[in-house]
Amino acid sequence: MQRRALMKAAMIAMSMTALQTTTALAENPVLKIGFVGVTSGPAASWGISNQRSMETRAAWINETGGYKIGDTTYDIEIVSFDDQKDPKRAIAGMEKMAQEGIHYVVGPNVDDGAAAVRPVAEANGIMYFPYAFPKSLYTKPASNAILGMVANYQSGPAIYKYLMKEKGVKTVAFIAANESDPLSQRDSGVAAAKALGLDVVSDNVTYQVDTTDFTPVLTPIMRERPDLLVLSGVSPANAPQLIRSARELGFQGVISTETAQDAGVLTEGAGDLANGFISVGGASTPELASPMMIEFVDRYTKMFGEYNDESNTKVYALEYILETLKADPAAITDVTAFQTTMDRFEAPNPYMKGDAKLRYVGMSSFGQRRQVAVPLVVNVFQDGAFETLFVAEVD
Amino acid sequence: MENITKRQLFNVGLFLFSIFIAVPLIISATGRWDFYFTLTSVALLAIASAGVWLTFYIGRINIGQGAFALIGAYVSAILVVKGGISFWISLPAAGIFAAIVAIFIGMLVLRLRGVYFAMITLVLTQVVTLTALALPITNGAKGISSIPLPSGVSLFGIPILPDFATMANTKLAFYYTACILMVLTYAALYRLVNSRLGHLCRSMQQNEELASSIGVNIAHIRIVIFAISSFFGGIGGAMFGSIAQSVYPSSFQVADSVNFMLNCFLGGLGYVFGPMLGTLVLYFGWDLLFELGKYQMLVYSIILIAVIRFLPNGLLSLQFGKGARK
Amino acid sequence: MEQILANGVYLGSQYAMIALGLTLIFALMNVLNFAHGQMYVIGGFVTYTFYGQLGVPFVLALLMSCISLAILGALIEKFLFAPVIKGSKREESTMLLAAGIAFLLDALILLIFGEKQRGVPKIIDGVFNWDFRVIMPYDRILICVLAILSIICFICFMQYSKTGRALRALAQDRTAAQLMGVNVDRYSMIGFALGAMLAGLVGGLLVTITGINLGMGGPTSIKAFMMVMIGGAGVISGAIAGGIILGFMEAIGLAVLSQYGDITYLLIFVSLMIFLAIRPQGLMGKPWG
Amino acid sequence: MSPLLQVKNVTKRYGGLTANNNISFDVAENEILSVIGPNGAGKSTLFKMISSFVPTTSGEVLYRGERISNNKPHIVARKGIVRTFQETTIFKSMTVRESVIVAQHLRAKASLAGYFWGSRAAKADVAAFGQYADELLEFLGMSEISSELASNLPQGNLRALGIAIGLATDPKVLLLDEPFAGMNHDETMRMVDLVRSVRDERGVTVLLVEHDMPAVMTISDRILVLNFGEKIAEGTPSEIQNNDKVIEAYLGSSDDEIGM
Repeated sequence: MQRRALMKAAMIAMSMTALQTTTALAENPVLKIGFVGVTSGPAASWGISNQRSMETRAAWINETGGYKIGDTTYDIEIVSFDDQKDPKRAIAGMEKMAQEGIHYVVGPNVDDGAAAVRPVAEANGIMYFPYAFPKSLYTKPASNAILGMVANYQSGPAIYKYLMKEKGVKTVAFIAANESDPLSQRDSGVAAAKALGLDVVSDNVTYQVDTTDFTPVLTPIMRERPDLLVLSGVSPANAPQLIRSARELGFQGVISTETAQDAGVLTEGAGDLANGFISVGGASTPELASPMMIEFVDRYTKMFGEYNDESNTKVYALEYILETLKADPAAITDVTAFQTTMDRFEAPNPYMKGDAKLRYVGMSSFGQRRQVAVPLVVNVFQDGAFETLFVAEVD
Repeated sequence: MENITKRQLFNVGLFLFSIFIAVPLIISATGRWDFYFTLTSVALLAIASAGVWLTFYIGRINIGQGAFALIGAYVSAILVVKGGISFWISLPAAGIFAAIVAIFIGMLVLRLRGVYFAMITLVLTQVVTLTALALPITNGAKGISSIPLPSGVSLFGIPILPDFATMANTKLAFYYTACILMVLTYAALYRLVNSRLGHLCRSMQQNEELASSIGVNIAHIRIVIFAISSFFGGIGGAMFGSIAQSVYPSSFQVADSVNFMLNCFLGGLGYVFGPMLGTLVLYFGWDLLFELGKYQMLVYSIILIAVIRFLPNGLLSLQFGKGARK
Repeated sequence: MEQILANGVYLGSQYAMIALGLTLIFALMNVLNFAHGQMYVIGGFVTYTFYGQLGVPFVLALLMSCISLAILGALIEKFLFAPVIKGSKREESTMLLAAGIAFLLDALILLIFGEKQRGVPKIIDGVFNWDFRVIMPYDRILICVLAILSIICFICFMQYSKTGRALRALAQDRTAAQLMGVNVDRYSMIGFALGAMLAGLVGGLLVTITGINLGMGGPTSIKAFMMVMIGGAGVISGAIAGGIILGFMEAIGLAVLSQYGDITYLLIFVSLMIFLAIRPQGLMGKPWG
Repeated sequence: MSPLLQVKNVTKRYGGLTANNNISFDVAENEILSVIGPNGAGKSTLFKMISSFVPTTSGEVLYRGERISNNKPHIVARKGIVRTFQETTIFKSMTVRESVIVAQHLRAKASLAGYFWGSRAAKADVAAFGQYADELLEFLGMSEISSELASNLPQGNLRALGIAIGLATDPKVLLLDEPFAGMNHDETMRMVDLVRSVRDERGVTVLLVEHDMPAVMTISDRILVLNFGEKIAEGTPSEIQNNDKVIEAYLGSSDDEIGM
């Protein structure tokens, strides 16, 4: 009887698998774009916002008749793999993408995953767009990774410079989670701040990712009374709590981070205390958002019930892939064609008002064009929403 | 215990045939090349899980194998990248280093039992991760990346092992390497369990007091077993580092330690080959459920719960029936 | 110094509550409940949904957390743990089940409550500031007091109620309790439900301060294990002591060791390991085979 | 001739509690010596100190003039002093024969590595172990149950298994912890014969802790009586039976039959 029950469970699982694979039949040929990232567990929100923006965009394209590359109109299918933030799984995910014949993958979301998939991606001719900052991923001899956002060592200096000029910030303190990504970001942030002549009063306070109370963590920093507190690589879950604790401890200065945040999360977690919090965002603030961006947010909200502001920075990777393919249809199966196209590619940025361009940058940081040019939009949180503080360009 | 029956011999032959010949054939026939990596992972994780199983065999719940896998991965990476040593030398070195660390830690913690031991090994995983983050030699948070592929080995001018970097298909090479290591590990494990050391382990697992009353130096055997267990962990970790060509403090973490333990439970603590099957089902199962998208985790966990609910003594208890075998 | 003390009391009280539920379940059934942290998270989300989203009064929302977790715990015990414990040759096998349940709850949390960090409006505004020597927001003080009250209630319940006494008898010696006429199956279920309820209660309380997200489950479990180990597994006083000690260790450790920067936590963990190696059964526990 | 085992001024305290106070006695080779006493007299603790399962607070135990107390149990076992257990301390999921084979650990000639590689010495050992196990089980009259799982054995057989495990180590001195507890008269008499034959045919010196007075009187060459951690008498069974102190001690606590 037990065996039968087990069999039954297995059967159900298998039939569910079968059901899932019968995706919508479309007349257009399908172009598959991959996503390898974390969509379960503690860091799920990073990957999920990523995956959902891709799915939203794909559904939108398919609904409006597909995407024309060369002479063919394609339906876009997003193939997602949950790597559970484990580099070993990320490799498996990249292998799976190769298996599916996919050449363009968004992700992984973290440093170790991005480094681990490199051999697979390069061996199988896959261009991938990690949200990880180590320069070794993008500088030669690495060839297939394209940084999908603005790195903190690019946005950090811009923010510090602005704050030095506008707010007279002179001293700065850094705090980071005791994990690879935030620590690396802190180190490069510290270097940038020092280069700008800021006085770094504290740079070695760290917290465990599972911290629930940040008061003891922040207390030693507060004694230094810095003008600026930088939350290096802070996860959206921790940011409101850090802000709240710092403010409750009587911190008066500016708090900033170089990662993307969600306004809703900040409102719920810190409320008014988060006013004045500076973070890097995409182009969804009313001052910048194009009609297309607004529609994107709309569709996303309809599809998943709630928008996530982290997606503002994550809307771009898929657009870049498609636009570049459009510019050179041969690149659909040939990544070397893609790589050569990257050097001269340019298209209008549909998500932003004005004449911003989509193009590949990174010459000054990586010595080759291995970064998407997204506008460096620095936002400030005010009463439940983000306002644009300033916009800068990355080269 | 000395006489291997014909049936066993046949089973072993069948097993070797399937992993070395049938699997590659099936993969090339179906074109599912991505399974190579998954199966390679299974083989390597099964090696580490074998170590955990061995500590279970002396009655200790070990949630610290991730620590030793990470140590192994770092030792190998550091030797290869900073020392310029061949990977094939760094591999056993990684295992031995992990074993030495295990001896020191074991002397301190092995008298703990039950959940206390489980807990302290869990903390150990965190300690090693944090140490890797803090030490300069491990490159801290930045990890070690761009590790070269295993180089060729030749003895007296005769090539024994090919240079992986020049290979067109490293997947297959890694698959074979991992499988060979796994077969060696389990052969050793089987021998060990069925030799006197294994019998002594069993006696300790069942009653440490009685074991010491018949003259078994339990403290000594515990350390030996823990060292062997960690050796396996180190080997598995080092090999993984070489495939990923990078090692980060997060390459093996608490979740991995827990998974190693779960592999053993799932396969069945009473069976030498339990951890291998457990690893295959747990790791491969996740991959197979990939199509389910956001329900992947849900279905995966439900199946896991169903298995343990109906087969509480592990998957292999199905084959042997209740109470059969040791 | 006063600040460290205050932080320690606050952290210790909430930790102790988390550890209590875990240790109760452990004492009763020798199950190391890996899913404890997930239960805590569910408790937080339930309170969030009722208080934060639907506008139900906080106390009622808290009650909903308790009830839903108690029911969940009872079901899990009855249909999963009890049969597995009966059928399994080695009682550690329940660890696999517990881990499976942790995965399942994680998946359910993600599907039902989403991936985002959630928080609720502050229940009381304002910060208590004693001349910058002790700074403590009022809501924290309230939660701390509530946590301490709950712990006292729980202890009284275990000491004086009939159920509590039966549970303690069960924890001490299963067979003896059975001989004394305690309905072992029933009380195991009640005990598990109670343990889960405690997790839900803390989740509900803390959502007002730290918010909640699905990632908090696993780490919370691990932290709870540590507290239980420090105090001694399966002993209620031990769990409370362990919680308070870990709370103070973090508060003091972070203050004293902050100059060592990145290795603060390394030092905390290493000292924990050394402590356990020297005192294997924790502060108050009995060695467990 | 010096005695085989000498217990010299041994004291054990647990916190403020004195379990054994300044106890001394000798055991001669090939003797059966019983330690008796009412519940809580400290008999078990004495046994644990002799077998080094617990350290002494003061005093020492000598074996052939060599100190064996405050040592590791396995080292004491190696010297030939082996204890059995009061409770049902057995290898639950091994068969009787397997248990006896494992217990021959000390007789092994090959190294552990030798067993792993299957060296000649190891193979010889394995054969010898099996042979000796069969022999021993035959001797103990346990041949029919040799392939039973230990956890399935009835209580009487469990004690015999305990003795078999102890004997398998080739001991010089066997410490039996309440070998007759919970047995009926017939079983007890069979066990008495068995213990005797162990001494007579295998030259093993036997030290036992027991409650069962008639059995002790039949089996022992000499008896040692403890009360409240103190030695109150020592002598032949007939001497003990007529000792006033002993009678008083037992009358004072006549109601307890089972216990430490």
